[in-house]
Amino acid sequence: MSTPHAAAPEVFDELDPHGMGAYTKHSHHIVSGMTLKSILIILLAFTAITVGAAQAEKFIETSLHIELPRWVNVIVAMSIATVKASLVLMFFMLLRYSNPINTVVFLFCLLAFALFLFFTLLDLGTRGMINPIKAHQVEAGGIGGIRAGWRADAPIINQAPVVFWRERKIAEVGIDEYNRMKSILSHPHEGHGAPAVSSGNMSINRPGITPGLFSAVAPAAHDEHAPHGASPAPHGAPDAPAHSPAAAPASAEPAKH
Amino acid sequence: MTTLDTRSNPLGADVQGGTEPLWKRYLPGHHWRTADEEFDACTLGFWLFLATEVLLFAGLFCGYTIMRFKFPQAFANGSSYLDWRWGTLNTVVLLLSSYTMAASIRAFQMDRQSHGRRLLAATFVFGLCFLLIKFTFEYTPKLSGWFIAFDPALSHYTELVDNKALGGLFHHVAGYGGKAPGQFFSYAFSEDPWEPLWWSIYYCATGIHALHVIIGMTLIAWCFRRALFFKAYGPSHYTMVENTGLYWHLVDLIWIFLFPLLYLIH
Amino acid sequence: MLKTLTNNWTATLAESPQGWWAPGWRWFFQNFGVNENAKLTDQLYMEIFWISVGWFVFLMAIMLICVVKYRRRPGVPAPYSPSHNTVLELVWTIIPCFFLFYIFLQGFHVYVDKLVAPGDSLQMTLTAKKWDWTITYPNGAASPERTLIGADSTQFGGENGSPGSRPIPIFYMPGDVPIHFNMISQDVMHSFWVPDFRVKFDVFPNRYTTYWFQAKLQGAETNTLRDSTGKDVVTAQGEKVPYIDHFIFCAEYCGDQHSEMLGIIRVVPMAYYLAKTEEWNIEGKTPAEIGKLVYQSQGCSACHTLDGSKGAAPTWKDLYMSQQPTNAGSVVADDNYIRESIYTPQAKIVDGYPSNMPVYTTAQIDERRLQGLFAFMRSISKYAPAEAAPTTAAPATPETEKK
Amino acid sequence: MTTLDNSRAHDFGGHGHHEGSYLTPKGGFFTTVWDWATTVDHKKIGVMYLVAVLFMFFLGGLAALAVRTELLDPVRTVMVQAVDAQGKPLLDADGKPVMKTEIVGQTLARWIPPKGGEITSIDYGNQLYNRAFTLHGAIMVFMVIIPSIPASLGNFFIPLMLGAKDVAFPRLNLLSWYIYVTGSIFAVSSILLGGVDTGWTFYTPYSTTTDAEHANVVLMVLGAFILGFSSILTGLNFVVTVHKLRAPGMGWFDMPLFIWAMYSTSIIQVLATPVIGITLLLLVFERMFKIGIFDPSLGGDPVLYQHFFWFYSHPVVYVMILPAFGVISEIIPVHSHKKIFGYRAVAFASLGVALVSFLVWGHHMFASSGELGATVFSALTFLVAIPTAVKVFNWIATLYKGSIALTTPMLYALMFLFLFSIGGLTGLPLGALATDLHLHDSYFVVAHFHYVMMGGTIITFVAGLHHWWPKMFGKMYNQFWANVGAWTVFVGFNLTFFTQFFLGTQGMPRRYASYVSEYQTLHIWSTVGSYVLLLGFLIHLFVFIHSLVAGRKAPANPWGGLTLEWEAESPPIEHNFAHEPIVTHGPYDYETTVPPHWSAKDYPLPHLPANAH
Repeated sequence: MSTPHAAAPEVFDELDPHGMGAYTKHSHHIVSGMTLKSILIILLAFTAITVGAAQAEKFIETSLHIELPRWVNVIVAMSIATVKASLVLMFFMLLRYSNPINTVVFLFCLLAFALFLFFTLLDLGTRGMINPIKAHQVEAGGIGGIRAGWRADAPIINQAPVVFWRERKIAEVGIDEYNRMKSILSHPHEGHGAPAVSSGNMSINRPGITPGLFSAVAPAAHDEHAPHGASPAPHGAPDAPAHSPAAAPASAEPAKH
Repeated sequence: MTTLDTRSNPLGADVQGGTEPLWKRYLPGHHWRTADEEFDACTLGFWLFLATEVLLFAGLFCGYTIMRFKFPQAFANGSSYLDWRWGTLNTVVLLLSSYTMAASIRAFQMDRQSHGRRLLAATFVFGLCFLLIKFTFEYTPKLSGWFIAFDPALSHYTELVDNKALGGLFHHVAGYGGKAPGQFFSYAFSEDPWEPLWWSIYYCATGIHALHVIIGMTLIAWCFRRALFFKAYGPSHYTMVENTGLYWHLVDLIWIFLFPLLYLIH
Repeated sequence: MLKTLTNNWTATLAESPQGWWAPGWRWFFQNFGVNENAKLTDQLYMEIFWISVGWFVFLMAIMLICVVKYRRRPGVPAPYSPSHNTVLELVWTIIPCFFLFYIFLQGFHVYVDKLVAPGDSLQMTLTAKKWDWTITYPNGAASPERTLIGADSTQFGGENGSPGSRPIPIFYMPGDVPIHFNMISQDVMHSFWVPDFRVKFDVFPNRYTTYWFQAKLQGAETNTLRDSTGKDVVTAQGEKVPYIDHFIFCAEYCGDQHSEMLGIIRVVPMAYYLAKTEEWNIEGKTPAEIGKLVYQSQGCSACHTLDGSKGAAPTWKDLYMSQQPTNAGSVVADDNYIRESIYTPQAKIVDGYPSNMPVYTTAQIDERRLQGLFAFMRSISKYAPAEAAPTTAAPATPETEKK
Repeated sequence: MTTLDNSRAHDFGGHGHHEGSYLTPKGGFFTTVWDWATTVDHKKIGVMYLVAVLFMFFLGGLAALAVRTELLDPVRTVMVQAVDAQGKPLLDADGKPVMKTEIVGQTLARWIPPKGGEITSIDYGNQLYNRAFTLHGAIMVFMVIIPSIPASLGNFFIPLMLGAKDVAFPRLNLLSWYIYVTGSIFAVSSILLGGVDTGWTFYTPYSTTTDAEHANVVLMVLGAFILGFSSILTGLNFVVTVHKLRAPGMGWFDMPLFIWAMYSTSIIQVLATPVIGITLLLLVFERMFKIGIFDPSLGGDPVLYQHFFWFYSHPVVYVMILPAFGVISEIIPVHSHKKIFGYRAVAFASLGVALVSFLVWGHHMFASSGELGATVFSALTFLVAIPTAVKVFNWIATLYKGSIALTTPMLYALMFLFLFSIGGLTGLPLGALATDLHLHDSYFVVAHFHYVMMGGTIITFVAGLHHWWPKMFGKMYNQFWANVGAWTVFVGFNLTFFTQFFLGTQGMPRRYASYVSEYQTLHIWSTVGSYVLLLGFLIHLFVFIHSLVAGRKAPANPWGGLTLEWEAESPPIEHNFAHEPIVTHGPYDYETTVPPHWSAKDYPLPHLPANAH
């Protein structure tokens, strides 16, 4: 049903008082080869800079033992990435030369992204304002039913997979061999040292309910407000942040606020 | 994406239309006044599409941010298993491919057909390199413990090599594999209970990105074919190659952010 | 039908506690706010209601007048009128802003009240699981009392009571005292809602949420507690026990029996509450009594019957030490098997039953309660050794070793 | 009025000025079917969307009726005397009668009995109910309301109103229809395989654990994922069409307000839908591989899922309602022959709603979000009320000094104002934190969003269908019976859903298969209302079928509209206009313009005061 018709007569520009076709002339900009090459070199240079910065930070932390704030790494890397992305957008993707509406589209999409991230973080990051207990990830919350591996008939473990596989490996090869393998597998460029695992410190994490939630009927030390002489609330909050396993052993320590 | 290109059957046109390259014979869709307007509309449409792609990845970036916020140690540990040198190499490969893609569009704009085709082919090869590096040196060893023999990382683990396959081309390192997402995780030497989550984010982000690389390469191959057989792109009509380029640059753009977020944290 | 309508809505126009402007009270809320916060919430609701009615009537009146007055007449054109008026448009943009801001502020004000519990609240723990609530009292006891709505409940519905498919837990709470729950879920998300308190908060499996309320007892219209035979319950001092019941609903969709995941908050005087919780305290009980309390309070009774009838899970009558066919072969239901079924229930499933037993942890059912369960099950099984010796654990059989 | 200036406009039809209507068959039956299946004509695609959407509306409506029927009677277990085969009461050893439990209620379980035939537990009936309401929600949201006005009426009328020959990317348009059908097939196949009981929101961790051994949930989620692509492509197409294909002389503020509304809708579709794409993809991964991002047992966060979900699903509420605003902004001026009051305010209110829609998703989560999040979202939520209220005021002001004909579309538009006002005002106690904590996830919410989604969008969809039916199919329909249908729908609707406000404030939670019997009276009224609603829609169905079969031919401009689609023939020719229209008047200049195809005798122009502008 497509039918060739004559090229558009010039008269249309006259009939188009709102300038709909006004920017078509910008569409066919040809970027100079020199520009493209320069941009490529700048991008490669920034890649080197961002890698260098990360190495420098690592050097400062591991060799000079100066603890950098956590955000430094992110801010530096993201700033460089943003510069690189802008260069790609402007010169490779021709936003600099094409119809400005394309830039507007892209900016709106970034705005939507920013709103998404901002409000999600705003909510998930500020849970504990009134009652600090609400801010914590429950140390071992969950619905259970994790299988050891992907097979449908794999046994269900009520443990974090990390712990299950570690225990299993140790049972398989013995603790000495385990530690030997661990020291080899964590080779130098892979950052973290490999603290030897002692066989006594293994069960750190049980999905299900938080340890201490029900069992720890702690002495009535901090509950003098209770209106009657009953023992205090067994609402043992996992005080230790969930992400530091060393600080959160399974044994139900009395919760302290 | 059918609307990105000419409506007429290029093969039929070629048979009937003599030697004129396809781009000279291109006519815009019947509802457009001029080819320029169609080009402009296609570009705008494609930018809208790119916006949706960015927002698709926005979900992953948001998940990444929240999870890293919650479990910084798991992310630091997890990231330390990645070799930043492969990441950097892949970044360089993608940047080079972006350059060749942009240069290829420039060549078609100037009707330098064979030059444009060569650059398109180079882009495709760079994309292939990216995928090969990703799968051979990153995904496969981490998931299964099998290394390719000339992987430089293998030298660290010679003590633990317990199996070889295909005449020594592949080496298996005991205990190295199993760094898989979520429930698939079976690596025995992790230090943080939430490390499977890091691998989930890693594989989702890089996997969906790799999928986009594959889609981009398919588009490039399609452009190459049309350029080779029909000379479909030239100074007055290069919509499809332009939009393929935009798509490819977006893939690069996403990687520019993924690279430091995944490889350079500690 | 009208009878059920009016049964519980005893409020009349004259009794409306909110004053003349809440005439339709009983249509909106089943009963009056049972505490200060509920009253404030209702008041805010009624304010919004009247604001809305005002705007609605105003707009609809204009619309109807226009439709009637300016109906189409053949041959008569619509008279000219300006098609915009900046002042008018600004006015009707700005005036609603004041209303909206007021509503937001009021909503926020009352919301903060719902969030922040008084410092001297009674601390309890609420656990939600499919499809049951458990509240652990400060002394570690949990309520074993349940009722079948419709069967013996005096307050709810009588013969028509429902869902009533299985007994729902009754939680005794002292009146006129602030009570604070830390809430956690064991499986999917739930939402703890007591409509009478006008608050609900979601219960998550991965983080604690909180809930507090103070239910009015003194000066409120109460019922008198009766036992199952219909006789008044009297305390040691010979006093009758006044009480008020409030429904608990689960408000976050959670599966098959979402609509049966109910509970009752029974507000009683403090003295009676203390007596009850002391009665349920496991200290000083025999193992079998402890086991029975655990059976009643941990939700076992939702699926496991004691009389041999088939429930959603194997009956406990004659279960102990019996042979059970499972998906892992036939096993003897000894201590080891029961223990495994409580802590890792998916390991072996008895043939003919779904795999829906929730996971319990050692924190919920500790060793003492577990031994109590063994003793209780032993006491109702014909396969159990007659002397019912309190052994600690049976020797492991090869079958139970196999996983 | 619009001039058709042959000397200046280029040959718009391309060839032959005597082409027939787009409905004219191209040959035999199979040729015609093939022609429709491969068409890139936006009108045919619009009609195909209409058919598909109406079919899904029928399916979703059946599920709704099942839900309402189940709720006639609260499920309860009663103790009855057991009897033997002869009907004599069974006695136990002590001579006491044996009691057994019997389940009463559970209509669905009786219609679709379980394998054994006997209903032994309430679970079976509850499962059926849960599947029915999930089905209803998922179909109505993803397959009916989102594509209803944009994809059918929008596809048909956006190019016509802009004076274009087609949308910007016609083949993409066809592709998005096929994607829609594919997604719907995924969803329907999940129903055939046993249904899904997650609720349309797919909240984790319930949705990742339920029916673990079945693929139903994955199919349904993938269906919604695929439908997202359809939505994105349609939105993208419309944005470009509005930007690039306006007729000569049509500036941004000469566009009909329907176009403005569709433009805002499309922006939301493009910017919000990808997020649900990745969310549903992660959900599928979660179910299939247990990756753990939303799974608390692996450290994930179910509330994160809610944020992901509502970041899309709140804006999509405006994808549903904004097109309705657009349709109402068309119907009210046309049927009262009055220039819309405050054109720019209405246009900008559309964009304002689109913008604010991205800021308020958290109000679906007051019971689950943190204190600060809830407060900020509550404050922002009230912002939505302002542009919406402005629109309602403008519509009512448009009626002032109009010439109002109570045609079926106009009747529906007035009903919309009534219902939408209720829907909007009942949003206030849901936006206020304190009252929302009581009303959240109760029947109040159910009633509120039905007043907005159904009273707003579906009612308007039907209104728009009546408004443009003559243009789409070239046939008039019986106005009397259409009005009867409209009133039936109105009565049935209010009966069904107004009762639910009271259920909600009294404490009836939503998604309950059974309930305490205090609520039964109102539930019965509500169910009766839903049957009346069914009757109303059946009347409309017969009116439309009658119109197609035996309706009299529609004039080109039956209502006297001024927008460009009324210039075209009824039904339009294949290329829409014989000549490219040139816009010389605004879309609502009723004071100064005789509608196309009308004579000045039938349409006397009012006397303009000297200061009129």
